[in-house]
Amino acid sequence: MAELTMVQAINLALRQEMKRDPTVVLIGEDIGVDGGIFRVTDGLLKEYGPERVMDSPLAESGIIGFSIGMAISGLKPVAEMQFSGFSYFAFHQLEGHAARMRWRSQGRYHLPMVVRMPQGAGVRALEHHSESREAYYGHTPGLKMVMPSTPRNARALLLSAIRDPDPVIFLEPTANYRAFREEMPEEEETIPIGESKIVREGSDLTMITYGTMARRTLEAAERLREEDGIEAEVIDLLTISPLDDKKFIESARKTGRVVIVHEAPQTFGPGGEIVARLVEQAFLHLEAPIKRVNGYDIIVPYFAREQAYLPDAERIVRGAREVLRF
Amino acid sequence: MAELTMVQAINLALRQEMKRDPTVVLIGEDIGVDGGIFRVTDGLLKEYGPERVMDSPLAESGIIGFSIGMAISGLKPVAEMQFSGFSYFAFHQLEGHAARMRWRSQGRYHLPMVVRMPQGAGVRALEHHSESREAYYGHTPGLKMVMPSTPRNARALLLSAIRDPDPVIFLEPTANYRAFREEMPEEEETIPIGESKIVREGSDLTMITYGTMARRTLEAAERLREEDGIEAEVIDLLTISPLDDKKFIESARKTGRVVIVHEAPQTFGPGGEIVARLVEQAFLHLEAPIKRVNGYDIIVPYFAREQAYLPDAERIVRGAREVLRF
Amino acid sequence: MPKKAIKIPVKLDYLSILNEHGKLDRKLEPKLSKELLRTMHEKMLLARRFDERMFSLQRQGRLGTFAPVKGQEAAQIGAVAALSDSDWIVPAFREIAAYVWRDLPLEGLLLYNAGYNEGGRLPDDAHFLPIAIPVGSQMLHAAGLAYGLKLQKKNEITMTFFGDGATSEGDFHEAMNFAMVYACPVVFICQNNHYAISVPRAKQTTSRTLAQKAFAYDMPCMQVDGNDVLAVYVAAKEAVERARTRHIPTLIECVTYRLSVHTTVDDPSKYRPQEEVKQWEKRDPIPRFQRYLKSKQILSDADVKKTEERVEQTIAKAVEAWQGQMARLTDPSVMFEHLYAEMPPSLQAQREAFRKEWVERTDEAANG
Amino acid sequence: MPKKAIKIPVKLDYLSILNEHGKLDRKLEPKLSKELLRTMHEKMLLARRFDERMFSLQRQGRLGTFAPVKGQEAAQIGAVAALSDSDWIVPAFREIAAYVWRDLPLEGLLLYNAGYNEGGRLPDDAHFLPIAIPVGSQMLHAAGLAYGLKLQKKNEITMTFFGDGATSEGDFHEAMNFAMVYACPVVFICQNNHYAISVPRAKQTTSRTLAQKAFAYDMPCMQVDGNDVLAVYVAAKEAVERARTRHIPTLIECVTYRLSVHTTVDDPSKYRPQEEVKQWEKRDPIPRFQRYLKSKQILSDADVKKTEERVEQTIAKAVEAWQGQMARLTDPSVMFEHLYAEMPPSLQAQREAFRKEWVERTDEAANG
Ligand SMILES: Cc1ncc(C[n+]2csc(CCOP(=O)(O)OP(=O)(O)O)c2C)c(N)n1
Ligand SMILES: Cc1ncc(C[n+]2csc(CCOP(=O)(O)OP(=O)(O)O)c2C)c(N)n1
Ligand SMILES: [Mg+2]
Ligand SMILES: [Mg+2]
Repeated sequence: MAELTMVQAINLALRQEMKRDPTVVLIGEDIGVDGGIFRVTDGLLKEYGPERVMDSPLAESGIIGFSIGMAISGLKPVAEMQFSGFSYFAFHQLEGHAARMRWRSQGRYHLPMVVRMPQGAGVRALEHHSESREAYYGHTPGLKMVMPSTPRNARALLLSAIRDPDPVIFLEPTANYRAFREEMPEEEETIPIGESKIVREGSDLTMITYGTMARRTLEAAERLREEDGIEAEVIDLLTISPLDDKKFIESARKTGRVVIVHEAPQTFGPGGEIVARLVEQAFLHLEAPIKRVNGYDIIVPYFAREQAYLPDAERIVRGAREVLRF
Repeated sequence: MAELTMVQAINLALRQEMKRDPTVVLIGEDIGVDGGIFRVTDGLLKEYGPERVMDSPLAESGIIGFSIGMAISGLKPVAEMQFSGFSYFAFHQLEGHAARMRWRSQGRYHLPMVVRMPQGAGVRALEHHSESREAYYGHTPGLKMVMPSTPRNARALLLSAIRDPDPVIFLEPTANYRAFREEMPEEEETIPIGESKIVREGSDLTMITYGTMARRTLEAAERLREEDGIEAEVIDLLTISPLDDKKFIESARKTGRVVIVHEAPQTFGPGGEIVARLVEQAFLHLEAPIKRVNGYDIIVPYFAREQAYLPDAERIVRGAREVLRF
Repeated sequence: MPKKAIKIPVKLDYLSILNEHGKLDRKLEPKLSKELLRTMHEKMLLARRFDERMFSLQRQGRLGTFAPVKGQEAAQIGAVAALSDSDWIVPAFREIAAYVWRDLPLEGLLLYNAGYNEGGRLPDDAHFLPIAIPVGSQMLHAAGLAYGLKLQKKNEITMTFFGDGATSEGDFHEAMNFAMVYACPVVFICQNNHYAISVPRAKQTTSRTLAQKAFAYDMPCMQVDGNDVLAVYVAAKEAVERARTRHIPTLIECVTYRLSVHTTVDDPSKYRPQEEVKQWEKRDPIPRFQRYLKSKQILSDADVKKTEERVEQTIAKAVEAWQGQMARLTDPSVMFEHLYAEMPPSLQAQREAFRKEWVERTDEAANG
Repeated sequence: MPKKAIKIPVKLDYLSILNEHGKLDRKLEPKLSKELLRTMHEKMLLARRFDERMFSLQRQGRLGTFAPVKGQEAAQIGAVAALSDSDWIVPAFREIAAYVWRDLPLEGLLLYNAGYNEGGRLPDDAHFLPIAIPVGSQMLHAAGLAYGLKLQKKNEITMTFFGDGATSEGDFHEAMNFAMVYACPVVFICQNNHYAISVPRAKQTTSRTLAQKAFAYDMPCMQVDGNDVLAVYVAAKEAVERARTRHIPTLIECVTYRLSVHTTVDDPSKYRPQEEVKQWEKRDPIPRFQRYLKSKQILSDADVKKTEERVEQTIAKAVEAWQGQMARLTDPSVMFEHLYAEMPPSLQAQREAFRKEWVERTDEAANG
C-alpha cells in the first residue's frame, strides 16, 4: 500500500474495522461532517452514515457515558475526546464506570470500547491542548492505555484496541500526526496490547520511551552512536497500561544504565513507575542512577515556549551522557 | 485542651479560622444542616449562618467551579467533596482551572481555596468510597496536596491550607477520623506545607509513608524493634505535593534501606516517584532494592475484603524484612 | 419584529388516580388484569419486607451500609410494571423494589450489602444494570444503551431511576440532551423523595417542579403522585409506548417520600421533623394500594396474610442461601479478578504474592 | 386530583429593535446618549478591525490559533455596554469585542495569540477574567464570583459569555442551578452563533430555543437578535438591573452568526454552505448600526472615516508595542513561574537545570 501519515493510518484502521465489524460505531465532537478537527475520521460519515458516525453534542461526559451504554448493548464504540485535556470532563465516567463495569458486574458486562484522545505538545496549539497526563489513566485499574509512535503501529494498535474486550485509552500524539509517513502493508496487522518493542538494539544503554518521544529518542540514540560510540537499546512501550516490564528489565540487566524519556511532567509521572520496577527487578545490575528526561512539573507553556518544555534529542543525549559518565 | 478525634480537630480548625477570618466560607453537600455526613462541619452552620456554611446542590463540578469564582472575589472557600471518589466529577475544574488560574493570569488572580476530601479504605463503606488516588492530584502542576495522619497534624495542616494563597487538596483519611484521640494544644498551630516529619528516629531502615498508613507503619516499626532488634526511621510526608524529598533522602543515605508504604495502587502510584528520587539522589547509598508496600493494582474490593487489600503492620513488617535480608 | 412572545409548547400534567384518602378517579383508572395487580402488590410487599429485614441485619452488624427503599415502592413498581421483561432497567442505588420485580436473586443483594463483590453478579438474562452509586451518572448509560438497542433493531427500551438530588448533576443534563438528540427509547424516572441525604428538594433547585427540567430539551414530561402505583403505572406505560414506538424519551417525576434513613449510616433527625415523616406515613403507598385491591375484591384479608407469608418465606430462603454463599467465600484473592478479560502479568504476580502471604499468615495464625 | 395541568409560569420573549433592513421599533428604542452610541460603534469597529488584523497576522505565521469574533460584535458590545466599569466580565475565548470595550491592552491579546503566557496578564483593575478555553466551564466561576461580591456587599455583578455548544456541557446546567439557588447577581450571555465548530445549532440540542433552557430553573430568560446592538443592550440592561438590585440571574440568548472560521485552523467549507454565510453577511451588525447612527445624525460618513483611522492607529500602536514586548521575551525559563505563590524547591531545581542547559546550548550554538 501507499505511504501514510498517522492520521491516514488511523483513518484506515477505522474504515477497515467498521467495514469488517458492523457493531463498531464512532462518536465525538465534529467527527462526522467535519471529519474530525484533525481529519482523522474524514470520509467515514459518508461511508457509514450518521447512525454509526455520530457527531455529538459538546459534552465529554455525555460522550463517554453514552458510549458505555452503547457498549453494553453490544456495540463497540470508538469515542473521540477532541483533546485529552478535555477528557477530564468525563473523568468520573472513565474512572467511575468505564474502568469498573466488568468488575462491578463480576464479568456479566464488559465494555469493548476505545477512547481516542489526541495528546501532547508540539503543534502550536492553545492552552489545554498540549499536556501529557497519561499517568492519570495509567493509575486507574480497569483501564488499558496504548500510545502509538508511528503510522504503522498506530493502525495496528488501534485494531487491537477496538477488538479488545475492555476499555482502551488510545492516545494519539498530535506531533506525529503528520510529521512523517510510513509504508503501510496491505494486510491488516495488530500489535498485542501489553507488549513493548525493542526498536533499536544496543548493549551500552537502555532508553525507555513511547509516543512522540520515541522518535526523538531514536534520534538521540543515533547521535550517541555517532558522537560517543555508544550503542543504545531503545524500547518503545507502545502499551503504557498494563505496563510490559519484561523487555526493559531484561535490557537494563544487560546494559546497567537506563534513561527514561517521556513528555509528561516528572513528579508522580510515568517514569517513576519504570524506575521502581527497575530497582525492584534489576537492582544489582544498575551501574548508575536511572535518568529521567521528561517534562517539567509545570503546565505546558503556550506555544512560543513549548519546545523549551519538550525533551528533544539534545536534552536526551545530555541525560544519557550523565548516565554513561557516572 | 481536651483530647480530640480527627473529626473534632478538623471541626475546631474550621471553627477557629472562620472566626478569625470572615472571608472563610464552606461549601459542600450536606455540610450545613446535617453537619457533614461525618459530622466534620457540625455546628458551623449555626455559628456562621447559611451564607458562609453553604449546603450545596448535588454537583461536584458546581461546588469547585463556584468556589473558584468565590476565591477570585476575595473569599477563602473550603469546599468539601463528600468523598474523594466523587471529586472526579470536578476533575476538569480542578485540573483545568483551580490549578491554572494563577498561572493563566500570570499572577493577577490566585485561588486561596481548600478542597477537603475524605479518602481511603477501612470504614466498611460502599463502592467509590474507599480508593486512594492521590497520585492524580499529585501529578497536577498548580495544585498542592496534604494528608494528615493524626488529629493534631490535621488541625495544623488545615490552618496552613486555608491560609495558603494557592489551592490545596486536603485529604482526610476516614479510617483515622475517629480511630484515636490526641491532646490538642490550646494555641493554634500550623505545619508548613511542603515539610515532611520524622515521626520515629532510627538508623537501620527508612520507612516513608503518610495518611492512614502512618500509624500502621509505626506499628510495624515497633514490631521490628521488638522482634528483629531493628530501629526504623519513619517519615510521615504530611505534604504529598510539593514533595519534600530532603528528609527521606537524608534518611536513606544514612540507612541504605527503604520501605515505602501507601494505600494507593502500586502502578503509576505515589511510591514510584519516591523511588525515583531516591535513585537519583541516594543511589550509592542504597544497599537493597527499595520495597513498595502498597495497595494492589485493583479497585478496592467491597468491605468484606478491604482489609485484605490494605497494607497492615504484618505486611509492612514482611516488606521491611525483605529489604533488611537483602 | 418588536418584543414578542415565543411560543414554546411546554406541557406538564400532574397525574393522580388513587389519592391518599383512597379516592379513585374512575376515568383514569387503568384496566389491569387481576393477576398483574396482585403481582404488583406482592412485589411491593416483598420489597418492603426485604428492606426491613436488611435494615435489621444491618443493625445487627451483619450487613453494611445500604439505602432503604421504604416509601418508594409504588414509584418503582408502578414504573417497571409498565416494561416488558426484556426491557432494561438502569438503577441508581435504591431500586430494591425494581430489583425484586424482576425476580432477581435476593441473596445477591444480601451478598452485595454484606460487602462481597460477588453480589454484583446478576443472572445473564437479567437486563438490569449493576447498582450505580455516583449520583446521576447512570442516566447516560441508559440513553446509550437505548440507542444501541435501537440501532441493532431490538425492540427493547431502557428505563432509568434517579433521585431529586441527581437532577443537579451535569450528567443529568447531558443524558437528557443526548437522549433527545439521538432519539433514544428511554424513560427517565425521577424519584423525588424530597431529600438528597439532608438537602431538601426546595434547596436543591429553584424550579417549581423537577419534571419541568424536560422543557430545556422539549422532552415530554409528567409529574405523578409517586405513592399512587396506578398513576405511576399509567404515566410510565404512556412513556414506554412513546419510547418503543416513536423513540421519544420522557421524564417522569414521581413525587414520593423516603420514609426511612438515607442510608443506614444516616440520622434524619438532624434535618427533618418527625411530624413531616408522620404526614407521609399516611400516604404510604402499600396500605393505599391494598385498600384499593380490597375494594375491588381482588385481594382479601386472607390473601394479604398469605402474601405476607409467601414473602416471608422468600426472604427466609434468600437469607439462608446468602449464608451458605458467604460460608463458601473464604478466598480473598478473588479481589484480583474481573478487572480485565485477561489478567495482566503484573497483576498475576501481585495475586501470587498476596496468596503466598495469605497462606503463610493463615498458617502462622493456626500454629500460634 | 385527576390529571391536571401544572402551571409553570414560563415566559420567553424575542427582542429585536433595529432589524436587518434597518427598520427601527421606536417604542422599544433605548434612549442612549450620543456619546455612548458613538463609543459602542467605535468599539465594534475596533473589534472588527483588530480581529481582521490578527487574522492576517495568523495567516502570515506571526500569530497562532485564535477564535475570530467577526459577526458577533453586537452581541458582545451590546451586552457589556450595559455593565458598570467595575462589573466583572467572565469570557470564553471569542470575546475580543468585550475585551476592547474595556480598553484592555491589545498588545496583551497579540502576545497571548503569539503563544506567550505573559499575554494572559491583565491590568489589576481590569475585572475581566482570563480566557477560558474549556467550553462551558467558566460560567460557574461567574456565578461564584457574583456570590462572593454579593456576600462582601460590593455592588458589582458578573456577566459571562459562552456559545450555543456550551449549553450542552453539564457545567452549564450546574452553573444555572447554582446561580439561582444562591441568588447570584450574574447575567448569562449565550452567543448562539449557530455552530459549535462544525456542529450546527439544530444538532446540538432539540430545544426550539436555547433561552428556554432557563425554564429548568425558573430563571428569567430572553432571546434577542444578537446582531442588533440596541436589542442586546436593552435585554442586557434589564438583566443587569435585575441582577444588581434583586440578585436574580438571567439567561439571554443572542441569535447571531460567526461570519469567519471557528478558529484559524478551521475550514468551514466542510460543514456550511457559502450561501448561508452570504445571508448572514447581510445581517452584519456593524453596517446596520452605522445606518441607524447616520439616520439619527449621530455619525456622518466623515465620522466613520475618522473612526476607522483612529481604530487603525490604535491597532498599529498595539502591534508595535507587541513587537517590542516580544523582542524582550527571550528567557524561556519564565515558564516555571506563576504556578505557585512560592516556587517549591524541586521546581526551583528543575528551573536551575533548565537554565544551565539553556545557557550551555546557547553558547554551543554560538560557538558553532
Ligand atoms: C457524584 C456523587 N456525589 C455524592 C454522592 C454521595 N451521595 C450518595 S446518595 C446522595 C444523595 C442522593 O440524593 P437523590 O438523588 O435525591 O437520591 P436519594 O438518595 O434520595 O434516593 C449523595 C449526596 C454520590 N454517591 N455521588
Ligand atoms: C470541554 C471542551 N471540549 C471541547 C473543546 C474544543 N472546542 C473548542 S471551541 C468548541 C466549540 C464551541 O462551540 P460554542 O460553545 O458554540 O462556541 P463558539 O466556538 O461557537 O463561540 C469546541 C468543541 C473545548 N475547548 N472544551
Ligand atoms: Mg432524593
Ligand atoms: Mg457557537
